Amino acid sequence: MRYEVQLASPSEQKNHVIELERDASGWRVMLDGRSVAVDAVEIAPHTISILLDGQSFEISVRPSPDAKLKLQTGTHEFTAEIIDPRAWSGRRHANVEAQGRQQIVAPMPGKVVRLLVKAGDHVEAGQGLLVVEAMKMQNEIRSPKSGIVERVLVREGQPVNAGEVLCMVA
Amino acid sequence: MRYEVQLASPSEQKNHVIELERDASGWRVMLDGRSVAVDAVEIAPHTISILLDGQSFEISVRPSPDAKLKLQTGTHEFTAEIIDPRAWSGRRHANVEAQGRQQIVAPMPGKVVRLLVKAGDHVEAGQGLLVVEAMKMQNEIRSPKSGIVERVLVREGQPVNAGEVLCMVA
Amino acid sequence: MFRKILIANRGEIAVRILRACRELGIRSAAVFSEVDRKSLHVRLADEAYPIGPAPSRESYLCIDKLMDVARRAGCDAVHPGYGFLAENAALPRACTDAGLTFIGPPADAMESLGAKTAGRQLARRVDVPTVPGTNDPIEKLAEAQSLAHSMGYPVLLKAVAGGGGKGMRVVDGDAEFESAFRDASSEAMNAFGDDRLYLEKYLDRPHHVEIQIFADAHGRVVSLGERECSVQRRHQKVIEEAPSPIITPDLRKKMGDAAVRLARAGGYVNAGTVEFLVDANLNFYFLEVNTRLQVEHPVTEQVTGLDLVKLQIAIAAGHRLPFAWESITPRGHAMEVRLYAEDPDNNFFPSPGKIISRQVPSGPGVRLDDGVYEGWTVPNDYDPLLGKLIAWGNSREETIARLRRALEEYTVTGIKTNVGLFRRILVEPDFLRGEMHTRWLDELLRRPRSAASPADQNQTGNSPSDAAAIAAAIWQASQWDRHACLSCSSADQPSRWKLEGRRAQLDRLP
Amino acid sequence: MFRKILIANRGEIAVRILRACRELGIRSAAVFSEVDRKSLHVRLADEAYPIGPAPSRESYLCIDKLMDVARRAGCDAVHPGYGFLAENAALPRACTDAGLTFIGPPADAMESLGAKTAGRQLARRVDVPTVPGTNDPIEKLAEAQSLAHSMGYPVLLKAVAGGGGKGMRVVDGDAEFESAFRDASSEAMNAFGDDRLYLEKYLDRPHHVEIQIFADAHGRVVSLGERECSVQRRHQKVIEEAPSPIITPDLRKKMGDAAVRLARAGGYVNAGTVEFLVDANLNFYFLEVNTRLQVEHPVTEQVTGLDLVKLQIAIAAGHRLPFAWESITPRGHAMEVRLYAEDPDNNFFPSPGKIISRQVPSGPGVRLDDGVYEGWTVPNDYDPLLGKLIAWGNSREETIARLRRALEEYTVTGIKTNVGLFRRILVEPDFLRGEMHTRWLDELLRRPRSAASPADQNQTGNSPSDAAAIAAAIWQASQWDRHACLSCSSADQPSRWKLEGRRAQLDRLP
Repeated sequence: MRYEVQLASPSEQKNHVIELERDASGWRVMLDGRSVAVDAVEIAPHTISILLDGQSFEISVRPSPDAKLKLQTGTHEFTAEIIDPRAWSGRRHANVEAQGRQQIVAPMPGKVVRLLVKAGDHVEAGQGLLVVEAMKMQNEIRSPKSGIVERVLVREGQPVNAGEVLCMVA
Repeated sequence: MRYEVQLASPSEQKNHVIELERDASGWRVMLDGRSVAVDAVEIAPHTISILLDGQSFEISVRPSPDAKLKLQTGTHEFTAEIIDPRAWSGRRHANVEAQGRQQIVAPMPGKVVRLLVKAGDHVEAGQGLLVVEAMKMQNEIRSPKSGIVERVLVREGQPVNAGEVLCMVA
Repeated sequence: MFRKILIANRGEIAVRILRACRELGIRSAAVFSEVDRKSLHVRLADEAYPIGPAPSRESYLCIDKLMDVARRAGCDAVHPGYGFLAENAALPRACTDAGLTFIGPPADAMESLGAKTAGRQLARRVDVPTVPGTNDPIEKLAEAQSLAHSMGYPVLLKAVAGGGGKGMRVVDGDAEFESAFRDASSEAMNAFGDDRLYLEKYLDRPHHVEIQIFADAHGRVVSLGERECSVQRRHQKVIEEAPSPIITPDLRKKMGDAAVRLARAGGYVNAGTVEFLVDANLNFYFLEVNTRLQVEHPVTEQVTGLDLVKLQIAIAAGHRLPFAWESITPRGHAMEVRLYAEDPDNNFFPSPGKIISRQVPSGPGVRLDDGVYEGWTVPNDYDPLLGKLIAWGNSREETIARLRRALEEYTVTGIKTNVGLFRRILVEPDFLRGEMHTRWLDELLRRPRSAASPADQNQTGNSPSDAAAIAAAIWQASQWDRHACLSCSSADQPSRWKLEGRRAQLDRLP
Repeated sequence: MFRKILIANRGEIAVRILRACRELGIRSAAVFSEVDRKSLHVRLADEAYPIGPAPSRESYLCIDKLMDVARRAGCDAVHPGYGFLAENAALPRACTDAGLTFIGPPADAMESLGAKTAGRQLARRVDVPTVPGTNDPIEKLAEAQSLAHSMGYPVLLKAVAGGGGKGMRVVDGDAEFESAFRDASSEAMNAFGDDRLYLEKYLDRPHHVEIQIFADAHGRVVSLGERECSVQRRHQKVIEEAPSPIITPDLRKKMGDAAVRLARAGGYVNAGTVEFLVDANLNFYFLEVNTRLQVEHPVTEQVTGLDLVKLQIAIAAGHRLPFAWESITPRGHAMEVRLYAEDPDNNFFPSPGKIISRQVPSGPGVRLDDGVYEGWTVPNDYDPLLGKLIAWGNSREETIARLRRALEEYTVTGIKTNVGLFRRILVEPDFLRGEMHTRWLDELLRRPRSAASPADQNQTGNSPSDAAAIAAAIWQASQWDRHACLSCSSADQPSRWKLEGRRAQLDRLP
């Protein structure tokens, strides 16, 4: 079985080709053409202990709602998208909408305590759009790009959930 | 709802009558005729945090194969048998067979390393019957009563599972 | 000694206090808001009582409710922890009225030293040098702004009532002054129920060094030495250590004497901390007094061997301090990191939520002062502090190595934590040389970060990303292939993966 | 310094060693038998390699397999831990042959001191008093029995190769001699691969006190003070502490000198322990030398501040001991309890199996040297030691209070543990006075136990059994009543139980 794995961390993105081959007693693993001795066991639900040529790693694996896998080993976090020969879904393109209109969402549940812009304002990348209070801290939400504030969907004092759209910058 | 709870610990056995009564907003608890303020929540599967008149207890609850509940709070361990008005099974009598023929069972998995008696031998209460090795220790299994060894069901060198009958003393 | 102590707090500090109570044979009565019923402090306390809804102003900040629980539960003393009401003189006053002992300073001492502006005034009277700034709370925004302008930016706006970075803002120029003022006073009001602010000159790259003092009710005041707390993010301490890498024995003596002088002048009793800034020439300037136990008290405990919470309780019960300054012999070096539920990769935004899995470090030289557990949901309503990890070693180097080791063993899934931040700081050359200042971390975080940390690059063989890629493929395969199922319940059976792994590994070792 | 160390062990001691390696920047290579693939030491090590099936003779005791892994993984040193091959001179010899450094004494010193009978002979030569008994391994059972008879019972049969209570039996009379001999030699063979035994007079109610020594390869030998290990069950230590409550400074000096003299005479290098019995008149008698790290080394670490495993590694790398005896200044008091998977309510039979849930203590003065985790299955194939809980305090009293507090926080379900035994011992008046001897615990366990412990009886209000009874009823009710379901997944919703509980509680407080 041949898997293409698109692995993204906060700092970089890499593609790997992994071949898992079954033989009489188990599997052989090729990582990007390099043969690797693999011993993988489940330590707890969603936690795999994996020995790669003897090196010990422990990895937590969780499916996320967008059909990608979230992986964590130590403080390293990765998102894996798997292009599988047998998967019904084809390759997804996560970064297509990186430009253009941006939805600004709440990164955590909280309460909007102050709006710093209104619809029609011009904002610079990094400029504060609004302040959300959560866990006793005032957290300034900033614009990811320069542009025009198209809409503000919340008002001061309004509680918001994580992922809720706060405003749009185009 | 009225429950009769037969609570046994290694050192003693007590019977309690517990009345759980539903009212408009929840429950009232009477323990042996004494009203107790109870706040019970589940901390983890099979673990209940319970506040009794403010006193904080944490109790692990597990059903055991014999339909009793095993409860543990701190190092206190209890077995509870519940006589429930709606339960289909009536009262069980656990201690009926305490006298008469005794089956000697392996208290843990291991290997029989030495037989100290044979069928027909007379043994005193507390006398060693056989030695089972487990976790690198030689554990002498002793007779719970004076009597005659009726049968020995294992041989030296034989691996045994926890609960497996090793011999019978009558 | 007391019979039962009400712990007027939550989280790790409530756990810390109830542990001290238990070791002293004193019963502990915890309190909890509606979202804290399952919190660790409720599980571990001897008794626990509800005090209302989640918002602190309706629960942990309600003096009436606390007094009511203390009375009904038969408590004879109250420990406030830090934060919430710990520096509010209304609490010791309410305790006195209710016939309870407050474990902390008298209300008057709290006011004369704790209110930041009053503390500054007192410091000047007893010749303790202070940072330039206002000696009174700001009444008119415009006046404060013009004073800031004349002192020269940057300046610091600080809450009169507060500490812990809440209600504090650096202002770099006139244009920001008004909005910074509004944010800071709103935060101060939320955190302390008091929105008054004052103004200080913001010194250039100072160390934050504080002196732990203890005073008994019989006139003895001692210093337990200093803590270095310069590693701060947005004025919030994140790493603390003792001793400070820059403090000489002579300076330690001078700062300790100044702190003791100030405490005496304020009629102080119980544990307190006198905070100073220290500049590059080792001049020190008084900042403020924290009239309570500090978050970072464990580093002092680790080097002195004393249990500061037990000492607080003993002093509140009228005991004499059992030692003089001369008998305190610090040993080795201790360092603490504050573990927060926040996301270092996304502006350090708070990350409340359910802790799905968790592995904690242990072994020699490692202490965890913890307020959470696996399966618990970190609420959105309070400070994101999960707990504190403290290491001790014979030298600063050994301590840092231990802390790094412990952090490698610490894993949490379900919520984000700032553990990765510490792994990064603890290899920074500036930090290893002890060359930090209060803005050092904020500057570090503005610097671009290389894609792979040096720790990963000096590894031969497989990298974490190799492991992740293979784990992803294996996970995927196990979803279809029940013969190789990793999720099956008979997890203790050797799986095919495992068998093959062993064979292949033996085949393939160089 | 070394680049990569092979850890030829498992369980908590393998974890302890790999932590030291990590703090020193040395890579750790673990080994594991088939049932240990998921063990904590495999999870935490940098590298891990399989060495065969579960029985130790086919895995952890196979020198060839260990040497093979060390060679293939590129190790330059081997740490044996305790138990398994730690006192087998064949391992250091094999290391030398393979060009590896053995982290422990030279093979010759191991033989001249470690073999129990050889140690006794050497002790006599350097005027260290010994317990009466045989100086050679027993060759003929009948001769040994007649010697036992003439010395007078009770006598002790002990394994020449061993330690840790394995292969040891007290014999109270002629009738038991033969079966005790067979059991002890069979255990010795299983534990050490050597079934030879020797004989000692069994002293009346002695304390077991041992001296930790360290020797470098440059001729310096120092004592790090004593450990009191009198609390034993069937010759197996279960509680250890430092300092000993009975040792005076003068006696400490004498015993330390004797230990150092013996180590010098045996050409000893690295960490070792010289065990003594001390009688009621404070006479001391040499028992044996353990030529390895001890299970109970953490209590010495806690009072000296030294990391004994790191010291072992440094000495093996040729470093000099960085201190003289005079510079070791112990601080406070430390005490360790050994947590075993065994059932105190059922003859202490081993209790292997799956750990279903687990809460571990933390906070000030508490250290856990742990080898297990929640969800792991404790195998049936090895020693039942789960880990060690160590407390430190300024005084013996504070240390005991801390240990009690920590034990109250420690819960395990799924397997039985001996935690309840410690809660019992730590309130015994004899123990609190420091009046233990090597048979003290066995005698205590033979005494009938009152139904409820004093700790439960001095409580007002509800007892644990009240809580259990109510929990049972609530559990039962929740099985039928989905409105009050405790097992529902929305566990964070306030349940009716909870709401009513709060109301009722406020209504009912006195």
